[in-house]
Amino acid sequence: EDVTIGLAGPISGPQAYFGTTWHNGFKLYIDKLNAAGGVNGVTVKINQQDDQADPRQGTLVAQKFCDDESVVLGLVNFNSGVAQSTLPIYEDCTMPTMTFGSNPALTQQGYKFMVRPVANDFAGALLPAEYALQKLNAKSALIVNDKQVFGQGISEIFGKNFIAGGGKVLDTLSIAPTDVDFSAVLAQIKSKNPDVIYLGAVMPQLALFAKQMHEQGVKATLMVPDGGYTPEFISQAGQVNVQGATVAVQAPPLDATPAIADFAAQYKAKYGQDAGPYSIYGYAQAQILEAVLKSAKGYTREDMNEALHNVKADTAIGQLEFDDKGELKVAPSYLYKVEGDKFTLIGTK
Amino acid sequence: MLGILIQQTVNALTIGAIYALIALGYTMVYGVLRMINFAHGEMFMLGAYAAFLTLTFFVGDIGGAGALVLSLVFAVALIAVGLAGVGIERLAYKPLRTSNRLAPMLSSLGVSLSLVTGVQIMAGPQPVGFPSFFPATRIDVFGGTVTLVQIGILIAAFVLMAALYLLVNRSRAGIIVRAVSENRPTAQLLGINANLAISLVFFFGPLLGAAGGILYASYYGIMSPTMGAVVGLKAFTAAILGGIGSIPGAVLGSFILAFVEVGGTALLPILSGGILGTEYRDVLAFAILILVLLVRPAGILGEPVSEESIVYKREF
Amino acid sequence: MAYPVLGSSDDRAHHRAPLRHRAKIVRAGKTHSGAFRQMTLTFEKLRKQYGQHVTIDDVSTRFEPGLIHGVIGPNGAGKSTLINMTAGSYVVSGGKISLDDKTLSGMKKYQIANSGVARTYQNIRLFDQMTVLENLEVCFYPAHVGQVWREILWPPFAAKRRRERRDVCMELLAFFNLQHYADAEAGSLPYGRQRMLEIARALVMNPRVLLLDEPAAGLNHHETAELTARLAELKTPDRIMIVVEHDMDLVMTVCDRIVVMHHGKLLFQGTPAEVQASADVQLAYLGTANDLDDIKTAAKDRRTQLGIRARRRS
Amino acid sequence: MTSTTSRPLLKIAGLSSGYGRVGVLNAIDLEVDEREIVVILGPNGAGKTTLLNSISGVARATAGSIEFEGRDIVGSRPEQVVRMGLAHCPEGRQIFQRLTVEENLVAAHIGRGGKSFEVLRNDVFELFPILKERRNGMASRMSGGQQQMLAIGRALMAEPKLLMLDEPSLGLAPKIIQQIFRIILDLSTSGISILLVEQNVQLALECGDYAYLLNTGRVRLHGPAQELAEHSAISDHYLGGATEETIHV
Amino acid sequence: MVLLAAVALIVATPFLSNYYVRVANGLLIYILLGIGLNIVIGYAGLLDLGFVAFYAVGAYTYALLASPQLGLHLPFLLIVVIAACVGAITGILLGLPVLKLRGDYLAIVTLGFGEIIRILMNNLDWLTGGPKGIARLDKASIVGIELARPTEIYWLLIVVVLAVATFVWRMEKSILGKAWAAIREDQDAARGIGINTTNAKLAAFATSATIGSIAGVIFAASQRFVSPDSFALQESVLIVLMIVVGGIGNILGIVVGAAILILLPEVLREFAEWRILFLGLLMIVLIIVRPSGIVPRSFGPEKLIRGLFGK
Ligand SMILES: Nc1ncnc2c1ncn2[C@@H]1O[C@H](COP(=O)(O)OP(=O)(O)OP(=O)(O)O)[C@@H](O)[C@H]1O
Ligand SMILES: Nc1ncnc2c1ncn2[C@@H]1O[C@H](COP(=O)(O)OP(=O)(O)OP(=O)(O)O)[C@@H](O)[C@H]1O
Ligand SMILES: CC(C)C[C@H](N)C(=O)O
Ligand SMILES: [Mg+2]
Ligand SMILES: [Mg+2]
Repeated sequence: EDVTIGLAGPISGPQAYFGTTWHNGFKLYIDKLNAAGGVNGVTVKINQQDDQADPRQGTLVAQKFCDDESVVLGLVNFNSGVAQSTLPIYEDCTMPTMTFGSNPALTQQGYKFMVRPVANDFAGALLPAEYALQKLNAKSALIVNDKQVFGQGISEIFGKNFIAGGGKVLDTLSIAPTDVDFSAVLAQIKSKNPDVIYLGAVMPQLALFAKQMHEQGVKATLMVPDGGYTPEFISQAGQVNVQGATVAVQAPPLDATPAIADFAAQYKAKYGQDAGPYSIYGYAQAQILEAVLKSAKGYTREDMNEALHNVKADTAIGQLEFDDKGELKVAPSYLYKVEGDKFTLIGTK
Repeated sequence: MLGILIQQTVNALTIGAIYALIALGYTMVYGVLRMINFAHGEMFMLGAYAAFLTLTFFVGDIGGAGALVLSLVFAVALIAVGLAGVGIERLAYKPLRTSNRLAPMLSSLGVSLSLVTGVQIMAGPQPVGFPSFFPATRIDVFGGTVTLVQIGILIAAFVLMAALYLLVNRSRAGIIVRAVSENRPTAQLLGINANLAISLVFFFGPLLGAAGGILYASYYGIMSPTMGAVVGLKAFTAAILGGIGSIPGAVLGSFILAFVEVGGTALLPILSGGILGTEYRDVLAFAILILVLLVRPAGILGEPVSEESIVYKREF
Repeated sequence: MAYPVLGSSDDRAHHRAPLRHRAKIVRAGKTHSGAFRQMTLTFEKLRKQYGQHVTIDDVSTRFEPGLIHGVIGPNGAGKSTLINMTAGSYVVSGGKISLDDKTLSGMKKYQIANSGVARTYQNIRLFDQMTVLENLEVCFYPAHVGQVWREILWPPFAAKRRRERRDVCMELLAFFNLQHYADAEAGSLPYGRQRMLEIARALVMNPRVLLLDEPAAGLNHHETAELTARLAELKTPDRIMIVVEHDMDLVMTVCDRIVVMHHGKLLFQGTPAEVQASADVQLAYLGTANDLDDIKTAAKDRRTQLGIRARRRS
Repeated sequence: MTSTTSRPLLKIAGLSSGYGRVGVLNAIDLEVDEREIVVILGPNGAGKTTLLNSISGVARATAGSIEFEGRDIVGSRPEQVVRMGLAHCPEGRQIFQRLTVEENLVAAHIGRGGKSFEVLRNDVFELFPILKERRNGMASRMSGGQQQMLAIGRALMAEPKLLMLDEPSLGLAPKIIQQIFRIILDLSTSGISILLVEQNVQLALECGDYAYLLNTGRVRLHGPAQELAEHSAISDHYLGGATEETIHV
Repeated sequence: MVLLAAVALIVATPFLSNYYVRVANGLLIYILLGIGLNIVIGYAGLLDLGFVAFYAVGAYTYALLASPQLGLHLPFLLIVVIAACVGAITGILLGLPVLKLRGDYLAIVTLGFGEIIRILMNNLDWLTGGPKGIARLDKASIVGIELARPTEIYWLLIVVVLAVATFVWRMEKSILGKAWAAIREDQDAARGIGINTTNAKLAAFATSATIGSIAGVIFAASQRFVSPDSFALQESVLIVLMIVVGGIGNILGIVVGAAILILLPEVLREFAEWRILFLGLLMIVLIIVRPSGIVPRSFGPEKLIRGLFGK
């Protein structure tokens, strides 16, 4: 007997790296699982589809999974924007999903068939604000965002938290998601002289901004969200240009615990390259699936959903369980600082 | 204040110079074939990738390469992209010379799509860091910061543009290219090898684009398979703004666009009293484009088309 | 008088009845206002310049209805420019063009056309990829566009409209001996037929001013003769016809009055006989009998000098 | 000197040609001797332009041969034909409007006969002083007659042995037409052979040595120009009385 | 035969799985967009690269008038009418400034217009929700019949596409269509025969914008979520491509073009990036083999009908 899991994420296009490495983490554990004979004799099949980070493609994929009786659970949509369009479809066909989009709004629309196994952006933007106020003694912040769902959302939350903690937001500037030249914006920022800059955007803009910021002599501390948790952030910006920049991310360091270090080694052995920033989550999601299969009454979508909402899974990143909205009860979040060519953990929550 | 002004001027000049290198390619191709070459942005991208490839292939360690080796590497990359341009013209545009005007344009879209995905498949879709060849020296000028890279870009761009201007307007080859662009059958009757002239254009256009790509990649320290799309569109806008087909027009349009972008970022929030943020920069740029074209429908330096003197028949 | 039909010779009588029918249709549309009154086209101190370069310099003249006016003059004298200004293709730099009390200069090109001014072009400008018939049908646009919604939404009305247009156009095509080409693409016609079609297109809306820019250019003798005959037939008492032409045989045969342009100025105007007799015109444009003799002499001289006697080929 | 013994400069035999799949010319025989002015007459669409186009390689020959100075040039591309010394001055002038007068000449200089550009240009300027006067002006600003002179001058930049002129009098004022014919005579005197397509029958036959009458893609009539001028068939042909058989005069 | 097969396909589709119905819906929306844009490009000969703006206008009109965003919940049909009017007005607003421009200048200005609209949608957060877009749109319904499931939307689209295609086809055959053809062939000569080219072009822009806007309404009603991502420049380019690959100026051609460019990537879904490469190369080959489209302009619906019924 077997069950099929639908995987949807960006497999081609500019975000393909994130999508593939995330899915690879999942496959890594599933392969081990199947090799060991599955869970209670049930093996897991994978149906991987490309959503190109495009909502329209995402809905077609969603429909495809819905139509396919054998798919009982979805591991879907890296991007909040895509999840926004696909969740209603999954809801309609009672397909339980583990959604990766981190925008807080996703869990607030009353969906019964979704859980989010990662911290949402509330968590992702709280830690840096506290760190800036308490550890850096920052009085003023300047926010730059790329006017995308993720970038704008998370930077707004940072702003709120920063003000709530007694700081002052000097200005919010927007850039286009395709921009590579920030010199004009930086000249602007320089004249305002903020203590920290929060940049709500994704790679490669994070690296480009860091580089140009340093080159133009802007002294503020740069704080970026999870997209920056990748070695490229340091290599593309140039090591000297990113020293001291902070990155907030839901993922623990790859050497944080023996379990994670073990995962990292396995990943490298299997795929011949280092794990991506979200691979560990794919891995953990597979472990959640394992727990679900163990506790499920049957393998229908409804049964799986029930099990998913009540699961208590021991994973490489700790024990995970969901509240009634589908949000993680305890969502770990980590803050790193760039030191040399490494990310050093400086805080966690 | 003076510092910011100088800083922003330098920023605009740098961006403008890169746009100009690409816009020139659009304009040259348009001038000869009356065709918008949508794949031109990809020549820009190929330039960066070709340079990176030759560099890692021949030199291996990027850090230790001397100036001579570097120039050699660039020459190889530029020529390679130039030849690719010629090849693409032969394969994808030449068969369409006698068909409607939309056809080659859309064929170029196909080329663009293929090149981007081709590079994505071979080199990976994610952006790749690109080594900077200019020492990261900074010079302070009245409070503004100018990097050596910026100066390098400006010099390189102006030298290339001046060379192109002389080539087109002063040399026999240039006159021949212009003759072919105006009336290909007659040019052939007069003993001009039109294919050669067109190949020339498709060699130098992509070559300039590739030069822009290399400068761009080393300035920003990054390259990606999709880098040509945005910059290409900007440069194309600049070429239209200046009057497509006109070489000085392409340069002028590029600098105007760059100053509008930089100025828009710096001034929009101030001028609108905070209502319009920097996110409206592109709206401003397009609005200015539209306004200019309303006053001069053929662009700033484009030749106005008088109704009866040139028979302007169907476009496609 | 009855609505003037194309031509008056009796052997063309078979054209007549349907053309009356056409008149009704044209009147029913909104192209022309009121009755067919005779009107005069007037140029007053007309000027055209490009920058500093003056191409039409202070031209004043009148074109009377019922006559064919020839405009001749050396290349670059400004003949086409006159036509282009009258039809609204060029903006007038100074002076005024008026059709009776209506000032044409300053009006938009399509408004001028709808005031009853039709033209042909020195370089033929047909709608190449449309059929011959469509080239004519589309001229009904100004008259029929008002009811286009009805035409789109109510098929029987559309059919009626299409019939109306077709009848008139086929009539005109027959007049120019083009009826066999009705469904051919205009661009595929032989050159001479294209010229005729362009004139036919100018006639669909029954214009009161007909401007022809070198209608005989590129035509052979046979076609020129055909054209000459047609032009004469197109003459009606209330129509102003202006023909720019280099073919002197045609001009001298068909025109009632001739205007000679030179360097953008009016050099001379008068009847064909007066023009031919004018020494100024001969000097500037026609060339004298001596000139012709000179060439003949030169040709002879060359033959004797080179000693060429052409070899007969089998 | 009679040229009966001399080999013809251009010899066309049994030429059929057309555009794409459209056949236009049918079994054409035609010869041009050295220093001759050969005239081609014929109504519109007869195939005169196509004949010149076939010689210069624009239209594709489907049968027959074209020999220039004894070399078969069928299949050569236009730019190669010019380099052999066969210049084609196309119908409708076709000057480069957006180039200056002098640039038009530069574009046409292919350096065939070894004369430098300056020498050739000065020769052209001598023939057409108006071109010298307007050398730096835009070609589009010139009047029709001046443009025709430029077109001929441009063809001369290739130092041709044979110059093909396609309706040089088209759209020109009578007086200018006479000037153009004088120039043709002068060119011939200076040693260039000429193949002239004309609608202006009288003048053409007056100046030409030998003439061919084309209709619907075939040679219908040929003979020495002076004899042809008196032939009644000429006027018959021009008025459309098509004779099916080829007539020798 | 062909007709029977087509009808069979149309009737059979809703009985296939929902995935196919969704794919068909996507296809039909693109056909609708293609028919709309073709008026400007194929009939009037004006290269418009900003067509997606009208699509966005329609979609956002629905999103604003039938969602919690502004608390409005107007009936579907009323919104269609409103969107059609808004679309027409936007079309004229775009048309007015660009009428003087030709060819490539027109292309870049319309492109700029499309971008301006998209940037506005992305930044007027208070109205449009910014990049987050507007979610939880009402289910559409006409006289009590709900139109929300893929099959229901499918039938709605079939009806709309047939109606619009017939309308546009009759328009092309009318005197206005002839005038558009004349403008396409030679705009100055068209003026010379008395065509007010400004009005005729505005009519083209307005009709095309109206159709684009209606397509937007249906799109919004079927996705029940709108965001600026769906209205990127690439969409405009894709529609132009559909038209050219299929056959410029021909409604049948648009169907073929849409089928190739929308269905093929779907069929080749397994091949990830390779399918895009394949599509790019296929585009080049198709255009070289048939530069004016797979279906020639002359093979219009009337030929098809005549062919089918043997006359
Ligand atoms: N767009 C323009 N810019 C500058 N000069 C122009 C322009 N159009 C025409 N001209 C000039 O105006 C003059 C008159 O030209 P026009 O075409 O009216 O001559 P024409 O009498 O019709 O000659 P032809 O018999 O050769 O047709 C010419 O000297 C020409 O060079
Ligand atoms: N490019 C072309 N493609 C196809 N057919 C052509 C082409 N050019 C000319 N023809 C056809 O070839 C035939 C002969 O044309 P050609 O131009 O040689 O005649 P011509 O004698 O020069 O006439 P004219 O006096 O009008 O210049 C005509 O029927 C014409 O339609
Ligand atoms: C970091 C990202 C690229 C995506 C993010 N997880 C989202 O919700 O869209
Ligand atoms: Mg003229
Ligand atoms: Mg000819």
